[in-house]
Amino acid sequence: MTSSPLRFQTGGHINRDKPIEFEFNGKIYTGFDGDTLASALLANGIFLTARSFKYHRPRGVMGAGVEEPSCLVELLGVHAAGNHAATKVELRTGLRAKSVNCWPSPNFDLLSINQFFSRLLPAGFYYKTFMWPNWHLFETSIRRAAGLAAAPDERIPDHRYETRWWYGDVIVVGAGPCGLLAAMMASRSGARVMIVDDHREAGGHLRASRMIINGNPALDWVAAIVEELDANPEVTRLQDAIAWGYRESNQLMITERNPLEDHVFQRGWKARANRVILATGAIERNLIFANNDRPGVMLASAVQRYANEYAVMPGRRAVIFTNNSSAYELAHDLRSLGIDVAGIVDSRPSSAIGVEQQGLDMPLFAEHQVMTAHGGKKVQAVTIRDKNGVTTRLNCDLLALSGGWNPAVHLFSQSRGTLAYDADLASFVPDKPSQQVICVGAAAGQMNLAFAIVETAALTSSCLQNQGFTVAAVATPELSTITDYNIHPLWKVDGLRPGDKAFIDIQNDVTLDDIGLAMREGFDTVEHVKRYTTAGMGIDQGKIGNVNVIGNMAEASNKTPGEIGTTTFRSPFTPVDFGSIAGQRSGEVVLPFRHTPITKWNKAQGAVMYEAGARWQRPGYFPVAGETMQNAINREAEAVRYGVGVYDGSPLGKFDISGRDAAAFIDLLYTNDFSDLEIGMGRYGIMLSEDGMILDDGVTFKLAENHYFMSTSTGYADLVFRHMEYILQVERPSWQVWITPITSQWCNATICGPKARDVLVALGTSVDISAEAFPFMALREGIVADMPARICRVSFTGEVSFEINVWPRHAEAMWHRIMEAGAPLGILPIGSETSHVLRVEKGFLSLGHEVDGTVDPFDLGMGWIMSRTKMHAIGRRSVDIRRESGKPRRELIGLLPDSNGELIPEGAPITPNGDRVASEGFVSACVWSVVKQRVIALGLLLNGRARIGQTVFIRDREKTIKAIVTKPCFHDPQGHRLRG
Amino acid sequence: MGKFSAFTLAWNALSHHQNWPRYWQNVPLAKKYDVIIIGAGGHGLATAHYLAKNHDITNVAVLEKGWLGGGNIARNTVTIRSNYLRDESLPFFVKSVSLFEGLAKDLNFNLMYSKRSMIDVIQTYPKMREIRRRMMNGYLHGSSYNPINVAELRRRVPALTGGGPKSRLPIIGAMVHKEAAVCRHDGVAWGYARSASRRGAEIHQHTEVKSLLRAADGTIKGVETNRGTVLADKVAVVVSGHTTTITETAGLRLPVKSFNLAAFVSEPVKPLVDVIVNCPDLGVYLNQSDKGELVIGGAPDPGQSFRRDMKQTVFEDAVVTMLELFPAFRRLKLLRQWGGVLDIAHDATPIISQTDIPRLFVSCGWWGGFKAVPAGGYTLAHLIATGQPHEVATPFTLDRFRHLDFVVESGTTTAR
Amino acid sequence: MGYQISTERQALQATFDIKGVKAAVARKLSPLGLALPSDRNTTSRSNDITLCWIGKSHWLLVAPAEMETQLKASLVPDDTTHDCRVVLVSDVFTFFSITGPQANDIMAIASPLDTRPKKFPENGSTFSELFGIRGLILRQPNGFTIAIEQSYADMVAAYFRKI
Amino acid sequence: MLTLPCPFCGERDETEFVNGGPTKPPRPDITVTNSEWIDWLTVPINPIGYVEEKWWHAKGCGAWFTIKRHTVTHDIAKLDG
Ligand SMILES: Cc1cc2nc3c(=O)[nH]c(=O)nc-3n(C[C@H](O)[C@H](O)[C@H](O)COP(=O)(O)OP(=O)(O)OC[C@H]3O[C@@H](n4cnc5c(N)ncnc54)[C@H](O)[C@@H]3O)c2cc1C
Ligand SMILES: NC(=O)c1ccc[n+]([C@@H]2O[C@H](COP(=O)([O-])OP(=O)(O)OC[C@H]3O[C@@H](n4cnc5c(N)ncnc54)[C@H](O)[C@@H]3O)[C@@H](O)[C@H]2O)c1
Ligand SMILES: Cc1cc2nc3c(=O)[nH]c(=O)nc-3n(C[C@H](O)[C@H](O)[C@H](O)COP(=O)(O)O)c2cc1C
Ligand SMILES: [Zn+2]
Repeated sequence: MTSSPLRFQTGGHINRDKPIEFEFNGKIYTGFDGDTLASALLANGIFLTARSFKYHRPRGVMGAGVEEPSCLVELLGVHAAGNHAATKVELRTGLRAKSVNCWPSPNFDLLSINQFFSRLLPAGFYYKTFMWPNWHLFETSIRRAAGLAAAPDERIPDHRYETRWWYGDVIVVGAGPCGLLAAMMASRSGARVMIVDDHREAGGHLRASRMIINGNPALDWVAAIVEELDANPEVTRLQDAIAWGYRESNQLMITERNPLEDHVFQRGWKARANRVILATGAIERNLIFANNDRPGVMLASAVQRYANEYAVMPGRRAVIFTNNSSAYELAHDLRSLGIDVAGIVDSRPSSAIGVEQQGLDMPLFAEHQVMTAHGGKKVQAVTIRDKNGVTTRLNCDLLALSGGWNPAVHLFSQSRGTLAYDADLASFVPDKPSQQVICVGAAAGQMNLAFAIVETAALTSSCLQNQGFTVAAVATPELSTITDYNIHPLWKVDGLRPGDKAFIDIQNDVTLDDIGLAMREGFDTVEHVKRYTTAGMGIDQGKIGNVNVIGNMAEASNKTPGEIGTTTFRSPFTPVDFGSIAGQRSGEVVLPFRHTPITKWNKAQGAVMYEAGARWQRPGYFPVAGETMQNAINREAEAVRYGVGVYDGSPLGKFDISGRDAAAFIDLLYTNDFSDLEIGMGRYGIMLSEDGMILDDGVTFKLAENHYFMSTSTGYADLVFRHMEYILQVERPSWQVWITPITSQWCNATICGPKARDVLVALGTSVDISAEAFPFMALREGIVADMPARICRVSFTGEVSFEINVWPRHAEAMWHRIMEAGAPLGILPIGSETSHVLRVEKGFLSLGHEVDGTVDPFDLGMGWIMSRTKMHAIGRRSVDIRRESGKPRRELIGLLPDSNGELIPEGAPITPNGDRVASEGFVSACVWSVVKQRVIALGLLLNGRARIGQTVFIRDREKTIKAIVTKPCFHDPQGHRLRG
Repeated sequence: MGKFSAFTLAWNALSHHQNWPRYWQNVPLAKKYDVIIIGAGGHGLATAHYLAKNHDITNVAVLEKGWLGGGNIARNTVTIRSNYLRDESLPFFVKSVSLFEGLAKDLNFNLMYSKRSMIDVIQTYPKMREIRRRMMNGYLHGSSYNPINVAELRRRVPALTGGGPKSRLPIIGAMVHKEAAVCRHDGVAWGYARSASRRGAEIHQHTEVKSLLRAADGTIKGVETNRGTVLADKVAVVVSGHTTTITETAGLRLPVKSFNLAAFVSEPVKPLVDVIVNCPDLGVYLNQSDKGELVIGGAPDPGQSFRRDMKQTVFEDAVVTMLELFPAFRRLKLLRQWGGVLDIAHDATPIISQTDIPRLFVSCGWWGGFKAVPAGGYTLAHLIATGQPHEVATPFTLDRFRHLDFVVESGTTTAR
Repeated sequence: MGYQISTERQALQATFDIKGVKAAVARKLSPLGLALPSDRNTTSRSNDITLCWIGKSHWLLVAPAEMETQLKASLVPDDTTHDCRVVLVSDVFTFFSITGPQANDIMAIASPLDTRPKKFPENGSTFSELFGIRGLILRQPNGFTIAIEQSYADMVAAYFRKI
Repeated sequence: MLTLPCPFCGERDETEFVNGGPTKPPRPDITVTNSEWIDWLTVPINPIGYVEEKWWHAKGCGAWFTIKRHTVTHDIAKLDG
């Protein structure tokens, strides 16, 4: 399979020394390095490459770049992925691909039967039927028929995608003649420059042309600029990279497809520059006539690119159909390549056709239009028609179309620049910018390269000067002759009949009839037409078709295309891998996690680890071999109640707060008074949000006058920090208070249980730890186990507790010493599940359980914490307003469920009489109590405090469980034990 | 010959579909109506339909500044569900879901309503607890929500290959909400518009309300538009993100802020996921449309916004979190992204209410309000017609702010 | 591992968080021979001590661990009687060095900080985002030194092994 | 992605910041009426145009600062005074 029937022996920019074998639809073919899949297929004479979306009509390659509407392939093997335009798939060793959306093959596709029902399938037909008995019945088969390629199912390792930030002075998008010139000027001026281009090599449309610049092939001129750019370390040149998004603050999102480093598969760039120069060129559009989708019907610019860049001739006898002069360049090229041209069909009046035809000895059909293309799986002939309706048939196997050029305004429009309709160009062009961006070349609507270059030089120069760069004049290159563009828009050919398959959106199988139907049914704005017909919603986003939709709507409604307007240009400019957006962000880079110095030890003990909020992971419980979770929890809880346990409390949020106004600040934050707190003592406090809901709780110690040590719950530490800084910097800027987060400066091992003090004695400490000298809620600094420590007597378990805070550098040693000292006393490490049991027995509240964003301290029976003298405390006013309404509230209560020892799911509603009606409360926590030897629960219940002693009904779906309402404390209500 | 059926479709095929009537009529704008509805989005159009159908009120004009159905109804991720948390919200959303089920027949319009279930993927215990609470509370109100194990989850969503035991956040369980559905969003707007128009309501596109007009006694009198003054006995503001822009012209300030919420679609691929997958711990959700593209949503932008755009930071977070659970999607391609302007009330709960200005009504705060379109229209029509809030909508009146008595139905589930 | 860099987790450094009124801070530090950095987000150095100006009234002093006791004695943390105060935070941070010809590439991947010399000079030091979390970035001759909260250190170390 | 002007650090990428919502009038003291308090608490400014709002340089220097940002263009304007 070495002979490629349609490849020229010479010419093109492919590397003939490097043949590449590839597979398409199960067969092996050969192409060359430098080919795209599309050019290689054409070279091998493969025209029928796809089936259309809805009608399953035979389709082939139409374009040569991102505009390709029709030849979509699915890649197989290592790089498996669906829906790639074959025109953007580079030929690489091992490439395997197949057509999408046809079965078993494009040649024999079973669903092609849809073509015969096409009359029943106009735009929006599905809204009118499939209603009986219901849509879901039809959905499965319809979904299977839709969807194009299969989804990728193989994984690319995470690290193969990467994203990075880039900052510079200028970003140029497009490395065609205008982009290169702009980049060269910027580079010479000393700016830091990035130039991004979507093709494998620079040159833009010059690569597809036979243009002569300064007497040499245009690519020599390109090569010289590229060399100069590459020599400047301040220039980053990205090829095979698509700038797909234009964001705020002049930032471009770019996906580089094959970076040079082989450890990176794709790289996303988030590049930001003071100025962006868009030199994105223009995209050719097609023409609307019957069967304009047959394989062998192609854009003129694509034919030119295949011929000149890839040395492939996609036909032996061509017809060119155009409404402007640009396609004559193709005619000249075909002439010099010796290709037979059956005729140029030019819809413009003869008088409008000028010098472009000189030197072409081929039939010119001025003021003619192509009516229809003939042939099934390949075009065989066209019928053309003059203005009087006289028709002629021209045999051909290639039909090259130029319906005019649309400046590639996508990025400009994404940057929120406005567009204007230019009647001379019959297209939309950039109008007013809204960011620091300029457009040059064809992207700016300048279709004459000689002018474009001069303009680009001038615009670039002033753009650079505005930023303070000095710009040297550049020599304007001398170009071989160029003709004027001179378009006469032709939105559709004359004489089309209803039912003709004249496609306006090739990819989504939208015909001109569909547009007409939509408008007749009242969908008369372009946005409605788009959504009703799906025109422009395919993978190509209507790059060649959208302006034709607008033109036809304008014609049908006697408006100008400018009055119809465009749909919104959205990112991405062309589809990009999600992988290139996420880059290396996966696993811990998405969800970072935090370790305490004890984490390793905990894991080694077999702890079951839980996410504990704020990215910490904490042990839930420590099962020993063969033990159930409940047994482990019971064992740990009993250790605390009757012996001693220890837990790693390091993740608790901790803040050092000091300064002249620190006391006033603490008073503003908490609802209760702190002003009478003695040095060395702490107090439990509740912080409210300004809405009057509980934000956080914790203990704050007074270390010295205006110096506090505050602890917060683990999960809310960041939020509390933000809240405090906000109050200080925004509400009280004149106050002098300094806050330093010191969560990670202190690790804490909390020793708790009746034997806690014995452990401390065994450890050895410089602090007098007797209950008299070191009362509950006090803080002492001293030496413990030969290490400096800060000991706090707080208790979240209801037992005597010593929180031993040490610096992390000592934490592991301290932990081991504690375990050693505690061993004779039976000390056990305990997890968060056990702490939960212990706090429920005591009725201590937990954020996320009892506190669900709707409760205030009164609801929790903590009215005592709402100081009467501090009405200005944050959240206080809102609580009072809410309570003034007198609406009954849900109040914290205890529950003794009649559940035969089974735990009740937390969150279970309590309903009146256990009926299946709206709830009157819920179970916030439910545990097996080791002190009560039964199931106990906490809950919030409407008017709960008044209902103590009554029976209520918990409803877990079908099941109803009776429970007796109690006070929300099941153990040592007087708190003797924790003070002991 | 306006009725839609397989038969009329075939009949019209004979004439190459040249004879279908308009979906909605173009009529001149009158000077006065009984009711003006500002905003031809889902809620506005549904209100017009139910005013006519349930209350025989047809002298109604729906005024739309752009093209009908071009607001958020054109932009949402089409999740319909009722698995809310609070007793206040559940009856409303259960009602809405049940109206959706019969809607295609009610409107004689195929909305491609597909009751395909939603599966919530749970990765942390606090979320598990919250989600179980939803399960048990939902049961009381007839909204089903049932646990499945991880193996069953993977069987039902084979594409979900991430979240394994060794991953950063292993999946610990999942919940199925059977009533959840998706449906063709534009179809809902067009179906309601067609039905309202056939029942006599007028829809005026490209008619922007510039300000509200009040009579000397302070009551509402009509509106000023770019096409002149239009009077009405009653006016309802149903304009999602632009609510405050309009109400402030009458000096009425509301506890809502406007945000941009964005969504994006992948390239279309063959059937891959046939349920709605919601990942509340990671903050991303997705479903696959009938055309094959994955429709994916994440969080709203930080900060107020009247853009309809995509903020890169928020978008990236949605992508990376999606890839945590669906790592194979790295090679799937992004096709298009867009946004919409939503308003979120201070307590994150919707507002359907009479206002301080007599006979001026608002329906706003719908940041997950596609699912609510039928019940929102139904209950707003009830309120306009009877002056009383409908029983399932009583928690949603502005009265709750007088006592800061919030409902707090926050987006504890990511899916809108 | 495709990039030419080497990363190293460093031993504990004596670190002090300093907040307060500028003049008071200057007075407090002058016995150490340290002048306040003149530009925001830059450092000043004296002997082995580096002082980073990282916020409006906020500095971070970093020195070798051996100096901790001596520095504690002269800086008197917890003394709040003046218009500034010092908190010992040595254990809060873990430092890493990233050096080698491609250190810039790693920073471009890890952080949105614009590290062009005109934006982030030789003596630059600032807090920014690093691998999604908050971190301090300092330039050093052959690359960068970064500091992140100690509890994230294992995660960052593991991450470095991956790239 | 935006860049935001931190008064201390200068222009930084938005990922370093946390949004703190629109600026409210100063926190009223306890003498205001309930309805004044409720308005202050729940009714924000919500303009199409420039909104004055708070941002926190959470991953940077920790400053809370105020900017005027356009809610459509995201342009940032100089604060008056
Ligand atoms: C990205 C995204 C995803 C979402 N996902 C979901 C989801 O999965 N599930 C869900 O339930 N909800 C979802 N929502 C929310 C849902 O789309 C909205 O809550 C709902 O559509 C809002 O109601 P609406 O349809 O009436 O609003 P809109 O469609 O926005 O209607 C308001 C109309 O008012 C018009 N208008 C505005 N100002 C004026 C004026 N001055 N004069 C005249 N007309 C005016 C607008 O042009 C618009 O047409 C999502 C929203 C977004 C943006
Ligand atoms: N055949 C024609 O008539 C024709 C067609 C196009 C241009 N031109 C001439 O070329 C002159 C200008 O050339 P030019 O330099 O403006 O355009 P160009 O088409 O030569 O180059 C544009 C380059 O930008 C690339 N590009 C576009 N969007 C991109 C994106 N988002 N990301 C990355 N790369 C992207 C394209 O792939 C192309 O390589 C015009 O004045 C016109 O005379 C002529
Ligand atoms: C559920 C849903 C599915 C969509 N699918 C597609 C699609 O397949 N192709 C496409 O181009 N756009 C798709 N869109 C996006 C629309 O093209 C459009 O972006 C969106 O309605 C917002 O409008 P705007 O971009 O004109 O502002 C979809 C939108 C929604 C809400
Ligand atoms: Zn800053």
